[in-house]
Amino acid sequence: MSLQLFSFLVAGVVVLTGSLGVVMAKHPVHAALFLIQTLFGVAVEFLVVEAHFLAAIQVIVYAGAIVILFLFVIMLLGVDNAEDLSVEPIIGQRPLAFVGGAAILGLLLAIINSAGITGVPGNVDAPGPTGEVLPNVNQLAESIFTEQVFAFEVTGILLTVAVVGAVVMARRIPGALQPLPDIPAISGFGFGSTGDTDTDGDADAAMAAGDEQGDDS
Amino acid sequence: MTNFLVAAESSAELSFPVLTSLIVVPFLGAVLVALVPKARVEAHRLIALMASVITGALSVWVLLTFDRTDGGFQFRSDDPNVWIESLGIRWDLAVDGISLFLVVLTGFLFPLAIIGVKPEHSPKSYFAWIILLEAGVMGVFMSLDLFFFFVFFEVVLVPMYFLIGTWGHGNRIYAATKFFLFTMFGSALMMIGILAIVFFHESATGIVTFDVVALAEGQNWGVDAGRWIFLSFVLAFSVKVPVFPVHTWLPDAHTEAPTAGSVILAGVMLKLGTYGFFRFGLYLFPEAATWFAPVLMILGTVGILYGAAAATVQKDLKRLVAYSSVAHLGFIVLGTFAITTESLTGSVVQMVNHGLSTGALFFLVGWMYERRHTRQIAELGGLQKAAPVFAAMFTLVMLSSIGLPGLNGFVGEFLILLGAFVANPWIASVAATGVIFAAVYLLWAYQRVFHGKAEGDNATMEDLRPNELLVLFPMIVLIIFLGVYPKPMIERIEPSIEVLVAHIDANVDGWTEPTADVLVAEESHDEGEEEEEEGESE
Amino acid sequence: MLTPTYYLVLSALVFSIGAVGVLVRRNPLVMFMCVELMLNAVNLTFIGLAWGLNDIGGQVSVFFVMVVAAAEVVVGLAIVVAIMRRRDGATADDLSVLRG
Amino acid sequence: MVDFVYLVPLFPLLGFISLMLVGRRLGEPAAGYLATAACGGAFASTVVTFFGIRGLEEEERQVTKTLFNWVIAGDFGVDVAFLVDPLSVAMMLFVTGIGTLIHLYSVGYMHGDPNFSKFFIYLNMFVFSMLILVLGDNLLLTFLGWEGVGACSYFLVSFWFTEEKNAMAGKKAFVTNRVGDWGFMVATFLAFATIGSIDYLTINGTAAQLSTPVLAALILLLFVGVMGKSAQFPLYLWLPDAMAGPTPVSALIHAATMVTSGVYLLTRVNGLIYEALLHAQWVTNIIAWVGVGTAFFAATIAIAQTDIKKVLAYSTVSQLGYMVLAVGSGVFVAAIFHMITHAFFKALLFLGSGSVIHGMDDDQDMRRYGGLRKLMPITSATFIIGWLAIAGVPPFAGFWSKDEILLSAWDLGGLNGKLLWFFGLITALMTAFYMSRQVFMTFYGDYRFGDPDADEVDEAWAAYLAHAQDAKLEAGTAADDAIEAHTKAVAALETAREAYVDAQIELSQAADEEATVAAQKVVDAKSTAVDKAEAAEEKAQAARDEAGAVAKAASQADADARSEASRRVEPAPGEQLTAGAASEFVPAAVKQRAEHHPHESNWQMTTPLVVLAVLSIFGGLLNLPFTSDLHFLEHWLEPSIVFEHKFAASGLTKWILAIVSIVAGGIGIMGAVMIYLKHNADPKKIEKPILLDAWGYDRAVSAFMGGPGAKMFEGIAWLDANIVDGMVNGTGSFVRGSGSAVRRLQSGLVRSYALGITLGSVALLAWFLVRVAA
Repeated sequence: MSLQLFSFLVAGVVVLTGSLGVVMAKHPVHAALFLIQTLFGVAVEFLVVEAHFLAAIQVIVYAGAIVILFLFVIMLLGVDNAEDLSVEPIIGQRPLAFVGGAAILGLLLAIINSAGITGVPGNVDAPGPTGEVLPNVNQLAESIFTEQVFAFEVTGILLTVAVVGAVVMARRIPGALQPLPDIPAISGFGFGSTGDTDTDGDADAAMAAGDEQGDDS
Repeated sequence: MTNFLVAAESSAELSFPVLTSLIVVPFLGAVLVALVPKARVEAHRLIALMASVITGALSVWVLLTFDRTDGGFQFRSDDPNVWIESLGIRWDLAVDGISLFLVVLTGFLFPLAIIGVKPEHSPKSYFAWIILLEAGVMGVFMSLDLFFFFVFFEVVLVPMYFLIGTWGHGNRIYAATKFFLFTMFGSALMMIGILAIVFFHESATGIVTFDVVALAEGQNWGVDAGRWIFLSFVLAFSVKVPVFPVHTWLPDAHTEAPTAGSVILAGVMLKLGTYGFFRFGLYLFPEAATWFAPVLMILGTVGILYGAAAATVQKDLKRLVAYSSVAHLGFIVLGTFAITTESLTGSVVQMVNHGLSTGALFFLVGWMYERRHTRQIAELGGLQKAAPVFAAMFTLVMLSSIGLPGLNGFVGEFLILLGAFVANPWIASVAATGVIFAAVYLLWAYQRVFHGKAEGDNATMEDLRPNELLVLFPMIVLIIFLGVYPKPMIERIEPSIEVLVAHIDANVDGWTEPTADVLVAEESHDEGEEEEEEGESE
Repeated sequence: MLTPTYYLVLSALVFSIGAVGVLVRRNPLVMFMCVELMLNAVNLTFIGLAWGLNDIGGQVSVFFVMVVAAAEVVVGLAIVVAIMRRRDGATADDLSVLRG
Repeated sequence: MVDFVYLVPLFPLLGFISLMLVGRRLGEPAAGYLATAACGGAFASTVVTFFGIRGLEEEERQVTKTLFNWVIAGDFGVDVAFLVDPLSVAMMLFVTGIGTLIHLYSVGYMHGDPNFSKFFIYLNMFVFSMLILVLGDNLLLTFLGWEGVGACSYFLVSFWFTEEKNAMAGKKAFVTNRVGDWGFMVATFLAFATIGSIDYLTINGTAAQLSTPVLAALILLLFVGVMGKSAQFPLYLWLPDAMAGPTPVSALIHAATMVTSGVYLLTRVNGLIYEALLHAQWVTNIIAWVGVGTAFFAATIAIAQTDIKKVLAYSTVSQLGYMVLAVGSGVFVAAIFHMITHAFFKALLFLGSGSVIHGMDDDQDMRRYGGLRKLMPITSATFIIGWLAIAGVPPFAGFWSKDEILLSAWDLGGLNGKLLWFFGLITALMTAFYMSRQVFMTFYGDYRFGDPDADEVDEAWAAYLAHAQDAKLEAGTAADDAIEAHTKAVAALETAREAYVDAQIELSQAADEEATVAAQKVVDAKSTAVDKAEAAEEKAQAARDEAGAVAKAASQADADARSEASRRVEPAPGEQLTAGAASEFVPAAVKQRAEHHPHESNWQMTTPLVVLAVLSIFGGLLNLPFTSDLHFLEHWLEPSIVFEHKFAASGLTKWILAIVSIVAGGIGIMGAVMIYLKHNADPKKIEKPILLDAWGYDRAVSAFMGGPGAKMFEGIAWLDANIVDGMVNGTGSFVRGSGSAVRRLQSGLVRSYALGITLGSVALLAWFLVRVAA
């Protein structure tokens, strides 16, 4: 067992336990912490195949920025109350979710099995145009700023737009806040419903309420 | 005697793209109307009128320079502008005897529709839509490229949808939606048909083209495939015509449409379907057309009788005229699929004539509605006393619609029935009873509306105004002229019909045009002569 | 010997766990986290194959995925904030205004 | 000179156009004279053309004059071309000639009409169309004229359109004719399909080459057209109703010219009919029997009509039946001969009736006429000439032509021919009868316009009885009141007497003087009261007796009136019908009529009457049967008619038949004399209500069209709105319905959607896998 494989397996266990933790943690804060674990694990996996730059980005952007953002939101809104995972309001959702997840897993594995990756694993630090072997970061940079430069520019725009959008969305609207319309009933994906059955009347009322709200804002 | 209409110059020498202008001028007019600020009310109408009059003048110029001895496509650019090279889509316009008069009719009716009726509100968008519609209609009649044909065929829906939906009466939204959905439904299948024949052609010749002429000459599809694709085209056109039983959008659309909308709908837009039967039915699918001809002849005949019967009991005058359109268009369908030179010529003649007479009828009914604010026959009566000129005009147009010899309506109807009789005497004999019903429903309506004693508002109805007379006058002149002397029209149509029939003859095995027996008179009659038995001719 | 297949299997596992998480959890924030899990799973695939096929393109893709993920989180969280401000403690199931 | 034929239709056309442009400004009577001049010009041109044709060799007397190509498409080609031959010239002569006379007449007749000029627009247009019909060298051009005259007939019948009845009649005429036009059109198609041409010369020339079914179909389809235009059973319905139009119209269009165009058409295609006579006689038999049947049928109806124009209308139908019979017998000359003489005398009769109607304040009911001979001398004299002509009295025009038709029917031979002849003869008898009836009712007898007719007398009696009954009831009530009043008075007297007796008893028991005096006063007072009451009672009794007497008298008067009414007998024939005791109660209209003074018409109206009367007398000279040299018309028409008819019947038979028909006419006239002049029998025995109702046929057809026919149309409209459109709307609601069913899936739950996505991707992945594995 090479060091490479060993590192992969260790990090893999970290990733898997972390992701299971995200899914199973009742408390969102815990879930966020598990997410950090996972992301670190993934960063390690990146390192294993010598994607140094991406590993760094992974830690900085994901663990450093995104998860912190999650935690900020949790704190800011005080939505840190635990979720009761033993209850499932939508009938049939959970079993079907497991079936679907398992099916996806099985099918992906089957595809992986049948696909047969034929490339030569190795160092992506391939020789550059001048024949010298360039570091990973240089290669990445060259690709991004030459072939993919248009996409890169677009991502820049995307981020700007996203920031503006986020500001607009999260901006506090003057005046009293209107509560969201109360939706009394929840019905599943055609598998029956909980609570009282939804009727058109309710839906219309809800729509009407939504309209009013829109007018006010 | 007809030399004054002889082409002044050969179409090949044309340097000015006149056909393109026929589409571009109204289109630019529409854009211009849209750009002029809303406040300048009179400008919209003026611009629309100018654009349509220029278009009309250009179409008349096309008519005058048209070479009446040539049955092929004229004014066609030798090197059509390629639009999308890889798909073989080209801006390829031309007219022949079949489309010529429809183009002229379009150019003729639109200015009248713009002069004749003012919209009740929002004139700006109204005029913009109307002349945009003209551009679309012109495009349909002149495109030889299936792609552009289809685009124009769909484009015309939008202005008409808004004209009915915005400026219509009563139940206008329902009518507009019905109109739109019906026609969309039909043309959706046609699009598949178009793609199918293009692919068939491509797999046989390796050339991707939407050129109708190339496709029609190639006939690169099997018999069965051709029949199925023909059906998809026929469905699209049948809805547009409309052929029984997909006609029900028509009474609603006609009734609820504003007057100009009804005039254009009846005068021009219904012809998109019948024109389609010619160009994209008979010409493109000769085999399938001859194979389905009996069914379509029967449907046409059913349309004639059914439309007449339904018209008889209508209580709404405009709806009655709308149903009469169903009957008249039934004649055209019958003539188209009888596939004899006479009936095909008659069908084209009838297209033009129906546009004139029913267009005029819709004008009159519309003006009546403007004055009396009702179309209910029961609420009208005795109008002849108050409005004698109105009544006289109505009478003349009505008689043309009934098919009185000497007026234009008769010529087409007669040729259609004559040709159809040669092809199938029984169907033609049944269809000919339509002339009885036409008299029944129109005269009865006339009696209830114009005869009798006038009461209330009917007694004081205003007679025709000068501008209305101005609109009617050219129509009336044509109604009489084309009835008395239809030769200038027929002699331009016929060469193209002969080309079409020859095309069908060449492409369908075992089909020849049904023709009449010709007996020659003997010099003198001899009483004792043996009777010469002529074979059973029917 | 480490092969790209290992990466693919790990990716498949994480992806499935994330998918189940999205389906099962009701807290919108946690759902978001599960979506992040799935994205990371995809990133693992990219990285593994970039290595396996010796092509830098896979890494470039990961880079873009991260950018998009960041943008998505920013906007998504803004939406969650906007919703939560109007209704405290709402779960994903409470938000069914778009019901037909 | 033949080229003058172009002028013939041109004159009325110019008249039509100029009247249309300036007619209203010309006004009355200039517009009328302009129209008359236009028609007269056409007549003059026709005369010139006539001499032109006469100047040609007999073989060359069929000239085709082409104006321009009309409709040409494919193998079909037809010109606007005139066929000038003896037949068309003969027809044109009387169309324009009689037309001119009737134009002149109309100037007088339409005097004062607000639409005076419009009338002449239509009239000129009619003449133009009629000439096109006559001159057309092919079926289609004839059809143009055919429809043109139909349209003019429509305009003119509904000329006074404010009356619902007139409008209805105009429409009926047009629509019924359209049924016939269907036959005409299909015949044209058939001619083209089997002959390749629709001009008459070709059709007649190739008739021998046609197969029998085609020949039969061609003739019978044309005959359907003829049934419409020439008002043959079963399409004759429109003609009697068409009398709603102004009378000159009835004379010109519905008697002399337009209605004969069917017969003209059949004569035009005589080559076909001749062929049918030779090889398919059943076809001509159908024509002959329809003709004679119509003649007979219409004559029975004419017997009972009370409207002066209706009699003439049914008479026209009947006479047209004769002409059709002649055609069906193959004797075209007789048909044309009768057409011409009929045009003379029927136009005369119609114009005469118009003159009468004009003089009688637009009243058309013959029962109110009588004794007009002295009041309208010219009208009655000319009318009587017309009557003698139509009744078949020699030597008037009608006798010769009718006799020839009867002879031709007889000449067909066999039982068939004899039966045709017999029915024709009976019809002749009836014709003589009903025409005599009309003449006697109108011009003979007493002047009774101011007298009430039977209905009005009934009305008067009803009013009289009602009045008597009212009087009786009133008197009865008054008597009852008087009795009651008397009873009350008696009661009051009783009370007063009792009070007096009481007062006397009081007096007798009075204790002291003072009381006695007081009681005495009371007694006195009571005594006065009794006296008063007695007086009142007496008065009341007198009143009661009087009221009783009045009531009795009123009751008696009522009873008298009733018995009078019950004893009211129909006046003996010829005796003046009077209201008798009820004469005070006749309707006001009668009085109005009584104040009206019938007058002879103006010169514009009487001149045509005189001219036509002369023609009716001498019209027979056209074709006298005595020697071949006198067959002017026959010789004239020879070039137009395919073969020469030689009567098989011997000279003796001819004479016998002629005498028989004279006798039949005489019987008819004598019958009418007995009934309507001498009043030897009750006319009611002959004028059956069912005859007045035209055997109920018209009503049955109307009922059918208004009932099941309308129902069928309604049904189709219902079908359209509900089934056909219903399917369309059904498709719409199906889409909407399924949409709202599917809508439930759209729960709005993010996680449900996510599950959907998951399951979808599972399916996709599975599909990939299968594809890869396969």
